[in-house]
Amino acid sequence: MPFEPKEPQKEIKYQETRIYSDEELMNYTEEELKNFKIKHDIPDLEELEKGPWPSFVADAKQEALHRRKLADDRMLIDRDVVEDMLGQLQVSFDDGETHWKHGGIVGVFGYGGGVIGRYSDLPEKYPSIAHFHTIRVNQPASKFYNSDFLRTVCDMWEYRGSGLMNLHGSTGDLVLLGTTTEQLEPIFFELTHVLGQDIGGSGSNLRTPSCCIGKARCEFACYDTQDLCYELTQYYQDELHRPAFPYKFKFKFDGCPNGCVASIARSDMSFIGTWRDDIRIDQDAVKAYIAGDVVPNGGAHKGRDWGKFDIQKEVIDLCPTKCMSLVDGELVIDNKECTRCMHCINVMPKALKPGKDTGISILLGAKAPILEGAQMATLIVPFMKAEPPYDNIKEFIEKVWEFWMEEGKNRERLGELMQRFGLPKFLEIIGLPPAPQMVKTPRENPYIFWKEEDVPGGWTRDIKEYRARHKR
Amino acid sequence: MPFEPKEPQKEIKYQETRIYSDEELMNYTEEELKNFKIKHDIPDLEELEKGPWPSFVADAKQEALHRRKLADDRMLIDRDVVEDMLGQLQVSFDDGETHWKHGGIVGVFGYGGGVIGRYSDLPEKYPSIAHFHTIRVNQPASKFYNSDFLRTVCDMWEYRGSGLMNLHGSTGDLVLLGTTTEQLEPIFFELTHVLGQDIGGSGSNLRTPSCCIGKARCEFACYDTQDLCYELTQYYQDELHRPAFPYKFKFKFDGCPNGCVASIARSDMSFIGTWRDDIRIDQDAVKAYIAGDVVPNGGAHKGRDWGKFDIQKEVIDLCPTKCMSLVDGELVIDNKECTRCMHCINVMPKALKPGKDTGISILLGAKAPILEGAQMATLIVPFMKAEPPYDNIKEFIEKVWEFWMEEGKNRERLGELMQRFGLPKFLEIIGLPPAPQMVKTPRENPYIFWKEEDVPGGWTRDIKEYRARHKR
Amino acid sequence: MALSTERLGLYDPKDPLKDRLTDLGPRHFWQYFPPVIQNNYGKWAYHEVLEPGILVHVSETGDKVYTVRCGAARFMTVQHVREICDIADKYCDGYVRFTTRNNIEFLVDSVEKLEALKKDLESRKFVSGSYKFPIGGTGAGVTNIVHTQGYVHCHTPATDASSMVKAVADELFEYFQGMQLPAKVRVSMACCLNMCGAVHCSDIALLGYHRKPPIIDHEVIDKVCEIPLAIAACPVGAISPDKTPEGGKTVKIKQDRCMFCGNCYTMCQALPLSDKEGDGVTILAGGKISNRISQPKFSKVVVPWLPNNFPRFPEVVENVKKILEAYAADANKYERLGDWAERIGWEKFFEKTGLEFTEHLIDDYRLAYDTWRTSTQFKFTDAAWNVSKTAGGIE
Amino acid sequence: MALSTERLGLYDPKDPLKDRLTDLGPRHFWQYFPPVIQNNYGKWAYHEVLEPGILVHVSETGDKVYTVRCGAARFMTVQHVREICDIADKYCDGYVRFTTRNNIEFLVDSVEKLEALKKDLESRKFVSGSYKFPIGGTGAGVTNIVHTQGYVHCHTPATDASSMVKAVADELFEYFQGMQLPAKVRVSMACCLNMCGAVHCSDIALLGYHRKPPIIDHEVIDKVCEIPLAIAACPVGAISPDKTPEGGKTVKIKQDRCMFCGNCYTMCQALPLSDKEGDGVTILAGGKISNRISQPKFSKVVVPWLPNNFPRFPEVVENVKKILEAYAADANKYERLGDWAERIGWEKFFEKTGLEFTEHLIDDYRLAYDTWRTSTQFKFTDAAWNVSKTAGGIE
Repeated sequence: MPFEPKEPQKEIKYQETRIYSDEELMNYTEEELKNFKIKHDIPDLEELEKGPWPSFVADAKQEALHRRKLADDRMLIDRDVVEDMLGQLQVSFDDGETHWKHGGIVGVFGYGGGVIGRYSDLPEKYPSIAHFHTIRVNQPASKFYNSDFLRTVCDMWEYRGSGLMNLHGSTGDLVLLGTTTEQLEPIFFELTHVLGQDIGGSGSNLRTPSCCIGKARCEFACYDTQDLCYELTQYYQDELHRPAFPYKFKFKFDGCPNGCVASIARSDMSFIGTWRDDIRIDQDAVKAYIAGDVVPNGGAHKGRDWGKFDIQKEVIDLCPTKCMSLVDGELVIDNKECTRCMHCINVMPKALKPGKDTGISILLGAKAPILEGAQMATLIVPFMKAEPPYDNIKEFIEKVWEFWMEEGKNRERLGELMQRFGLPKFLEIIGLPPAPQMVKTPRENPYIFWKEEDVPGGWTRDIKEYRARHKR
Repeated sequence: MPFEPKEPQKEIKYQETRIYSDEELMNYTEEELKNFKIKHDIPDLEELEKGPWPSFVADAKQEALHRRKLADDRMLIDRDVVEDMLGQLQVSFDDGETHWKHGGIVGVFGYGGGVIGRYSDLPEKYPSIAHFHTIRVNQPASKFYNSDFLRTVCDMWEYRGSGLMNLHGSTGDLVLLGTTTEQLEPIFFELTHVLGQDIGGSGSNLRTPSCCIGKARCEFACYDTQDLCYELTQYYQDELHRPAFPYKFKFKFDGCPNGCVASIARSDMSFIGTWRDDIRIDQDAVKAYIAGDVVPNGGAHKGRDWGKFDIQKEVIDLCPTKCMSLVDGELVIDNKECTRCMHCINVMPKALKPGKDTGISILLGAKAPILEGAQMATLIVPFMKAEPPYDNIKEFIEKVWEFWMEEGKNRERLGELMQRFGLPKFLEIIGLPPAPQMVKTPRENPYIFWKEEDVPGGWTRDIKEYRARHKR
Repeated sequence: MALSTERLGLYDPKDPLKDRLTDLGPRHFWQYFPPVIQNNYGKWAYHEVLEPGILVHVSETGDKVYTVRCGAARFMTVQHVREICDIADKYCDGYVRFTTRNNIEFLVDSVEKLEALKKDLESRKFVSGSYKFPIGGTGAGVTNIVHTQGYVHCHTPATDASSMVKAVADELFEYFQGMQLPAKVRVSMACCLNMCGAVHCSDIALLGYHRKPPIIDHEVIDKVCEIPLAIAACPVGAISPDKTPEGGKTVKIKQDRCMFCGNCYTMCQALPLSDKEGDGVTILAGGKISNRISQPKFSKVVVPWLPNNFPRFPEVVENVKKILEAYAADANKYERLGDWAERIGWEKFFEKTGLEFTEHLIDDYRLAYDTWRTSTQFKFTDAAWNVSKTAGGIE
Repeated sequence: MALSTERLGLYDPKDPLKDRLTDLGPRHFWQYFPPVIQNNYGKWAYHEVLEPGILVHVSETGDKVYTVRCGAARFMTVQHVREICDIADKYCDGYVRFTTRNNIEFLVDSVEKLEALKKDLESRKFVSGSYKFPIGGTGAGVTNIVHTQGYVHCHTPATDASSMVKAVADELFEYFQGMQLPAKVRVSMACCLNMCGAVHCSDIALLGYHRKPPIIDHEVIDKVCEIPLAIAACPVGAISPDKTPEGGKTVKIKQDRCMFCGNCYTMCQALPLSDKEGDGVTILAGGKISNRISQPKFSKVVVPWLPNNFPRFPEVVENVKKILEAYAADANKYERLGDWAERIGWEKFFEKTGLEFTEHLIDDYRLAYDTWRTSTQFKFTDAAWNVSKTAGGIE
């Protein structure tokens, strides 16, 4: 069922948008490239051109040569940016220290994020990268593109920037690496007007959400990860572009507990697909696996001979809750004991499917080590239906944000705030009852912080009354 | 092989030591006891005389009646102590609060522990228990007695105390509950002179060590728990009687990892028997278990029909490291993968025995919740031979004490000090190299506190040198 | 030499050091081992629990020793001990021993003596009808409930020990005299957080618990306590110096920081915190000391508070039975209570026992984060639907 | 509409708000789904990895989509992206996508196109000989190494990312193009503790690490930083206010409290801490994100520090291979690296990998106690004999 975009999507045809002619694009020969030496001495980097893995140095030298042979007026920032970047990288190896330094605040008008300032601390030696800022371009959900879009970005970025990119940044954005302060606004206008495309988040705001491939090409997905990701990214554009939070806040959308977009490890609010009815079983397909007609785990272990598929050893015995059994050739699952770990489904995708009555679990508080230590997201909402327009999800988000914005200290992530307040207090504030699903085990220490109103007679007591019963 | 006591043991014959005649001992009839009412109204306590479990109230009333019928000069403390104790207990139920209160410091000359002060906070209502102190009597290792010893203690304790005892106290002592300050020294002299017996520890000193039944009557014991317990109790009498520690320190001696004296949960230094060679297997006995000729686990599960013994399901599959297998009817154990958890040995005591090359593991730092939270002892010395005179063990003890006495704050247990310093620092100070056996997992956070001397170039650096490479 | 009967016995107050014997330590254990034990010390080959409370140990030499284990209240009068001695003299050449969990053990070296001893013990009852020496406490059952002093003899308890243990042991008596549980169930009881009975690693632990901050006895605090010691006693720094209206030294307490651990009262008698309405019983479960199959683990709080309903503690008994019966019905052979709860998942523990999971059970002390569930591995129970509905997840 | 070529394009600096379009958000995903995806959205039935890097997904409708996954350096120039577009146009109607771990995926809907696409991709190499689009990264192998900017574009790194990843990926290339491991091995790399690449839950994690406290640039600190912010930045309170000789505002640092996390430098550029000799690489292992079989878990530090030996990091490569090869030789099918280490015991992990267990690996940060081994369940290894001998346990 097709989904509708917020606004009609501007059609992009590279033939209409392009800057460079075909000749300009292919302005060097293989031979030239083979003998091409950049203006700086980069012995260590040249060592990295060898080896089977795609060499980022070899790739950079292509662009360096390409810029060398473009006419002056065919690039608005310094021709030598790539060569200077490589030169500075070599010096970094020699010094064993980076040569990028803090920058001032850069950005586009009306936005507090999306552009990261970068300045070289060797501007004299590498003038072209004295200013070498990063622009984060909010990627389409699950990073599907077409060549019209990408070729247009390339022409724009070679013309107005270094031609260097990251596909993709850690949080999911398409990253444009290195342009001058002057070109920030023009690039923003090209992105919004020509590409109908906005920039991502950075700083104390909602960062660019990202999702797994979901129902686009995965049989395990329990909800429309792309649609929820797109909807929340659009609905919270203000929170994304205008930092008003104590610190960064990340959404990530995993279609199932396999967690291919790592939401449980990398997002303050982690959405993970789940189901509340029974795993669907195709008994014939199960028999096919047992008989060896279908390769287990989609052939992911083909590289080694593990012997004949053994459903007992490989599936039933590995089930963490031992809720599966073979009863005269039929696979039986005691679903109320199943914790939806995905193993059996992963091993026999042709035979087993998640249930139909699906939704999401919401976990809170993941973050990397800085500052108090790494955290993984904690299970808070066991099950929530996930259907457009997702009002129940938005309501929950806003309740959590309200608390975090109220109580969060400067640069205090949600997970750290939850630790500072304690899980019981946090639940009370966002109005949720406690459930054993939220903990691995109940507390092991007996230090319970009772509230005065919960203790009959309260805490105001008179010593005389006590002494009447107990002599000193 | 018989062990030798420190000094020759004074022979105790009740016929020589006794105070009370047979008539005095049996000075009431069942009938009298049945109709006996103590002088206080104790309805709740009388409710506790019913029910199958031995009623401490019924027992107390026996002693109360016995004291009622003893002549005045046949008890040096108040006749009514037991009745007053019961009366006060009833009032405690009514008030929902204890009626014992803090006491001043009590003890015997030259000792700083072994006697605990106890005072009633209703001295007018229950004068006999205004002073009702406790004396801890250091029990013989593994609590074997004979009637000569016990009858002598009873006569002494009924004559000079309340006649109420605990067999035994939480740390292991034989506890005498309730006597007056005046009788403390006389009792100490009776104990030492007549019974050749010392009192235990209390306060900031070495507390009374205790051990499991060991080789006296257990086929699993890996070392002489009684002998080590006795040796260290004697060797450290000064530390036991004269508090010089930051807080209490407890030894407990478990003969094997089953831990029947709970050393891993209740002692600052926990000694647990282990072995470093192979588990001894009697294959015929194994077959006997498989055939059902021998009841598994010594019949400990007889109360329920668990079906025929299944060595695969009950032993091999439950081995935590899966290092056991049945190879054409013979039980095979891959001992280098065995963690000596005792399960297989517990289930087939006739067939499996710990190795012969035995010793102890030493774990440090267990304690109850107060103050920082409960701790269990941490594995520090994987294997130590345990043979008289145990010099290697004493040396290790004194290294740990030296550190704890040096660095421990007031009332800071060893386990809390280990947490405050951190395990790496603690190991360094007591001169032990780290080993993975000491941790469940290596650290998950990357926050390593490097030492300056371990980092080439040290930590004194010049900003000018840095700025020479990196422009501001 | 006879016990003295003079008022001060052998002690001469005028010369306290005279004839003073010190540093004797305990009597040597070997002398109290019956011959069958001395002869087979270190030679025992295997054992068998013949029936609840009756063990036989067989030595490599072929010798056998039969042990009859009896329950005991731990609190004993000299009359009860004398009766034990009568039995020991009659059947065991005067020898008797006590176990770590305060059971009594009589050892005999023949089946004849064993039968006679058993018949004798079963006949002995207090006039009120309760057994004096109930035989049991072995194997996969509930043995003696280790406990502390309580109101009988302690100044800092939040409940009474002897009465609670009597009440619970009466109700679990069938489990003391049976071996029908999946594995042994260690029940322990401590009357406050000092936990002299170290209940923090028991299958089922009963714990006295205060719920009100201390009352400050301003009038005498500076006389009976070292104020800095009282201040330093608080693990959460809730106590700080203060002045009385008359200018005397005292302390003030941030009540909402207090977690009622009672350490301040242990250090200073002018800070009493016991209270009829506030004090009560916390139940923990799932702890384990042995290294058998799984590593030792702490008990977990599963019932935050129950009233001190003296003398029979009906609510405590009811909840202990709920836990025990759910465990007995569902755990595998050899599976301890804590391992069972972890295998089925604590959400299922609360579902099967019918205990309510309240916010008090969620850790908010020092190492709290490690107890949070950072996984989607959970089983749906009513508790999960309840929180999902409140969050707007389902209708 | 064409991309503009004027210097400031459509932007009018004199009227910045004119024609400004904001809050557009990303382009809608649906338009970039190739037809075979649009037609089968939500209908996929199952998949199979035909060979390393080649997937087929089969829909309920019977449609099939073949996916060719190629490794990528994440760092790409417009030339490389244009070449990707050429391939996409030639075989995939212009469609292409990227995975979460920065692999490139070309989707075709027929076996013919698949074969042609494969042959084409295999032929494309940089002039230096390295593959442009190596096919692989699926199933039980090592897929693309997620990594961060490093010296290429970051101001707080303790190492370089692109070079380390190139070096390690070259050495592990057989595992990228093979599926012979017991389970997938996620390798990730981050150039400092900020861990933009979230390596804290990877099978093998490579982490840039400082080992020297910051140098204080007294001269400018008060001009370029908010001193209170710098002070508050330190998680262990090692930074406190100070005065310069001239009376200016600055800070002082308790060096032995510092754990080199670099957060102060992130907040204040006058506190640089990078250093040629001090900085290096920490290796962690055993982390996991998925909930499959076991719950997600953090990576554990297994090698405290290795030198920044640019550009090929031989020591890092050597240690990564030790871990990977020990795992490959010993783990069960489906068993992730962390589960394998837990099953055999971390003492056996260090024995089998030959890595040295140093004191740095023992946690001494906030939740340290929970990592201590409170059990006698351990396996004897040389490390155990070493500490036993030192303690006087054995000769």
